[in-house]
Amino acid sequence: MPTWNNIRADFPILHQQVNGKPLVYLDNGATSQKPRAVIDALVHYYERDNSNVHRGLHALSMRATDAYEGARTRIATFLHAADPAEIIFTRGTTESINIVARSFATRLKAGDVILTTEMEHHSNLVPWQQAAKASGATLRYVSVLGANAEGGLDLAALDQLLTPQVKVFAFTHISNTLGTINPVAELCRRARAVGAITVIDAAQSVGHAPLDVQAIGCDYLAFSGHKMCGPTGIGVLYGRRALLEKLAPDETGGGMVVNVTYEGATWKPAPERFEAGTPNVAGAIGLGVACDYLDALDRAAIERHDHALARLAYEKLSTLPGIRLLGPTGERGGLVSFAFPDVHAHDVVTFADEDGVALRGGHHCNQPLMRKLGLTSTTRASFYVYNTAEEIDVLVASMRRTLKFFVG
Amino acid sequence: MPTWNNIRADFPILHQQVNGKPLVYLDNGATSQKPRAVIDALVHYYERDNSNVHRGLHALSMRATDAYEGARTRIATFLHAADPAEIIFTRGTTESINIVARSFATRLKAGDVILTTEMEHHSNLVPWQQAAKASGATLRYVSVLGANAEGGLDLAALDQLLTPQVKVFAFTHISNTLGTINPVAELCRRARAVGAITVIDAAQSVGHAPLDVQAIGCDYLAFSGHKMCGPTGIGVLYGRRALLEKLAPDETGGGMVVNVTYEGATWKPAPERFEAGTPNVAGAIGLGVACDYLDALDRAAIERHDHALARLAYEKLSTLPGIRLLGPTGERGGLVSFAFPDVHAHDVVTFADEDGVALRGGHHCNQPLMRKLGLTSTTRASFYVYNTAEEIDVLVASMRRTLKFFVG
Amino acid sequence: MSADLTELYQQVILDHNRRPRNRGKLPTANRVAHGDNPSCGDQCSVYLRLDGDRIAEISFDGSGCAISQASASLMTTQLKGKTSAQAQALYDQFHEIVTTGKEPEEISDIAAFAGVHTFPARIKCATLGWHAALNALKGDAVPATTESHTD
Amino acid sequence: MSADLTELYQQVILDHNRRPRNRGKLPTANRVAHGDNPSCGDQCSVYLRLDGDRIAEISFDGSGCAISQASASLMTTQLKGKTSAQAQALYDQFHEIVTTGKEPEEISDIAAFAGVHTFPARIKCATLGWHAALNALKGDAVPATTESHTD
Ligand SMILES: Cc1ncc(COP(=O)(O)O)c(C=O)c1O
Ligand SMILES: Cc1ncc(COP(=O)(O)O)c(C=O)c1O
Repeated sequence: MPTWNNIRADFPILHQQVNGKPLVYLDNGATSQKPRAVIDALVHYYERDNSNVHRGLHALSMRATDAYEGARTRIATFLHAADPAEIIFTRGTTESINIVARSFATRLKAGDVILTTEMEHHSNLVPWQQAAKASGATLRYVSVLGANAEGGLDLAALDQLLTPQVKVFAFTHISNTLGTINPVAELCRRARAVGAITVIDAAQSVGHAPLDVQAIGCDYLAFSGHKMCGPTGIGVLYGRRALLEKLAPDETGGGMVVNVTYEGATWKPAPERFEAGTPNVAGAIGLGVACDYLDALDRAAIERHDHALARLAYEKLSTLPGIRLLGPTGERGGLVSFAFPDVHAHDVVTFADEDGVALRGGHHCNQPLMRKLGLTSTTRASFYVYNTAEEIDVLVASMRRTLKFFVG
Repeated sequence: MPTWNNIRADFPILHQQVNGKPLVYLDNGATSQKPRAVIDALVHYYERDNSNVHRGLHALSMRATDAYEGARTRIATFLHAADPAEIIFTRGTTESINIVARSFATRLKAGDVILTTEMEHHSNLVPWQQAAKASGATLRYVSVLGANAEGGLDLAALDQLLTPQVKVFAFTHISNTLGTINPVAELCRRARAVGAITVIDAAQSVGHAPLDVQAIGCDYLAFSGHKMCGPTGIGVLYGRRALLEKLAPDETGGGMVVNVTYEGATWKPAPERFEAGTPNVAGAIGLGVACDYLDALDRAAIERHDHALARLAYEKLSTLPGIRLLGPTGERGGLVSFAFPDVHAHDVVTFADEDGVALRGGHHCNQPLMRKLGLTSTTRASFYVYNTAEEIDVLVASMRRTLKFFVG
Repeated sequence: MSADLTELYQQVILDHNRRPRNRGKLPTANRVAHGDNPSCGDQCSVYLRLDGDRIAEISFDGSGCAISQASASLMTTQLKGKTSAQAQALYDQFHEIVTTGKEPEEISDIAAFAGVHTFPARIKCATLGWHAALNALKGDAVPATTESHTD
Repeated sequence: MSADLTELYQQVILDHNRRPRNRGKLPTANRVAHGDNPSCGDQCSVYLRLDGDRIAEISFDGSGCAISQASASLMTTQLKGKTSAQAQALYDQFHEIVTTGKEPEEISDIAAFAGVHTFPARIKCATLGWHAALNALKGDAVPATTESHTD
């Protein structure tokens, strides 16, 4: 397992006690913590350069614009995008997906098919249900295989589902509930063969492993800064330039127009066309610095680290009586999701909190999948760069104590 | 003019030189600077409490949720809203208005009228043009009177315009280009008389004067945090509860649903229904602290301060040869917008920047009004709590130098 | 185990959680209401046979944490035989207990829930079944939720 | 006044700004193109009478800062009589000057724009008229803008 010298020193929040115990933060799937460098970048921006972007000619405005556009370029490099203009700043994954889904809502018609999967987060599911409802298109799902969803997506059924009627195929890169890593490049290739546009929910993957949108071959990709060491309130919609050029704007207002009269308006090209109003300037700059931070750690090493912790946690947890572990039995993303027959996830999380361990319990914004698996909730431990093998021992001990209390 | 002891010490950014001169920041209409307390709140959040909100039971998550919801309550108090559930967090004014305009786009029909004014910022204009286009409704404008728009809105014509066909009346509280303060309570009263919903663009007023949404009697009110000492990427849509309860959600995804199946979803009540996905938690908390900061200064005193500076600037600038000053000749919001016949605003701004003075030059996202006034751009100086009478002297001296260079 | 946690998971609660009373559908029910806590996924249905204004029989069904399940179970034992007004009064008492931790003057099993008040995020778990029951009494078809913003 | 600002607002530029050459519509034009800088509001229309591949006459109209107006004015004096290929070559030279500040080997009035390179936000002002002219030469109906993201 790769480790980095003294990495925990980079994250001020980790050095605190919760309920008298050292904080063991294992809720990274919900949001990650922020390194000093990112916090400092925000402070520096507000203390030195803060100004509105794009429309200013004075010194601060030029500095702010350069920093904001620099962040865009940095993120394009981070994703191996062909062009910074393919990076649209949004509030996060959810908004990014809504922008794309809304654009399809006005373009699809009855007979068209939206394809997604049974393992999507509500944020990559409900917007498509709404687009289907608004347009009359049909929403179809790729099944998830196995009683514990250990089989992943039913790729064998994909050829049948991927008919020429499929106009858009939206799927997650890494499941936030199961840890499943989907073969995104293959899914894109097969979708492209029938002319379907691909939309990847990369909320759990960007920042956890190297990622190359051109190698993957996706059309759109959405993610959130807050899950990858960046600030809250900033995220990205990546879109292939050729598509963005044809796409109508979503929100309208200042900064995205060329010419406005009392009768109508014309639009700037991407990315400005999709960024109406004052953007989250500090957030974008912070996200750029988060990219620097993660690249300095080396994303391939982060991937090995997270996967190794997940494997270790999976092994150690599987020794607990009655535990039901979800998702792949082999290679998995940096999280483990599990349930006990006699103890509800919220009681587990409350007990863990007493031990300083931050876990998430619930449906993980994935209610239909839970229902399919015959569950109402699971407990999830999700890992990131600052987590250690010792913390997994604390987690497992806490689970034992909880089981002892409730089950005896 | 009210002043506060040592207020400039609260704003770290002010203590720098630009082009070898002390920074004179007069671009507050575009964005305000941030007091130490707001910056510290962000740092504190990321160093101690950062977590995802609403779905967590561990200590950090509870702290983050409490702080986030506490900010909502704080802002409700700041606006004198009846209920914290009337406060929806958005990215800013532009997004807030888009949410409302989009909801009308699906509800209006041919024959309905959207009323707005000739002095709106593109962000309160283009979304309504789009809503009109999508629904077949007609967009009408209340005229602005006077060759220099000194006459404000043509209130005499309002009775004729406010027919029962008017379903929504959207107007700005304070014009970002003219400094005009519109009689918002009166406009709301007259709109209500014909059953029209009112939408106030309060980007330039919240944070500059006391404001009471119940006394004003508006239905919706939109503003941005970054213009009132708050962080970037956070803003508010205030909506009357009775309206929000009937309003369909805008974006969909995690956090705003009650029950999701593979077939469809049901929604939470407001405000959650309108906050899909992880919100800008740190931003909201920072905005709450900005409210504290402004209330500690006393918003009535801020109003007096800003207005006094604007009056002073108006008087001193009016002595410059050939200057054309826009907007009211009497009481005005804290900004002055002007043009010279022979020097373009961008040249003015470039020269001012050399003197350390940050101004905005251009159409101020108000192209149609500029055109109506026979202008393509103006130079704008806009004031806030940390500006001083001495800075206005620096401004005027800089203008004199510029005129001398270009006009002789 | 900390005092707070011991207070939260009292013996009465653990007992009701392990061996819930009046669990399952009520075939003779003439009123039913459903409650949801969307964020946790807790669910609770309450079935009533109302005899005039009196709860002749009551049962619940659902899933959720120990607090929500035990609370629903205990509630059924408390509400059986009560009128709407008495049920509302009992709920008011229960709500007072879980939000303030103040135990009632008369000895009652519902006092076991006093420990909830130090865990504000769990109040909505404790009140879910009660909300559903009150809704059923009102004949309210809308699913109850203890997550409305102002709760 | 700082050296940078003196460099930016050279005498040639001030002169073209005050007394623009070839300003106004060209009645005999057979090509026209319009350029916009949406953020500043700068506008420039360029009118050409093309004679075969050669610019027989040229004029501009518009509004904007001293840099954009002077640049458009100077451009008209430079492009008159040139072929498309020569116009493109001149623009390439001009672009080099405003982005790098490197003055060309031959003496030319366009060297006056070298000072622009220290004011990157003004490069789009300096090139607006040129973009419109090249678009007019191409017969491109789409309004030119020097604000496309990658410019
Ligand atoms: C009057 C007015 N309305 C709307 C806006 C748009 O605000 P934002 O860019 O923060 O969305 C502004 C500021 O630019 C404004 O001054
Ligand atoms: C797989 C997945 N998709 C989408 C989201 C939504 O991201 P956000 O809430 O930042 O918009 C999340 C995180 O909650 C996620 O894990």
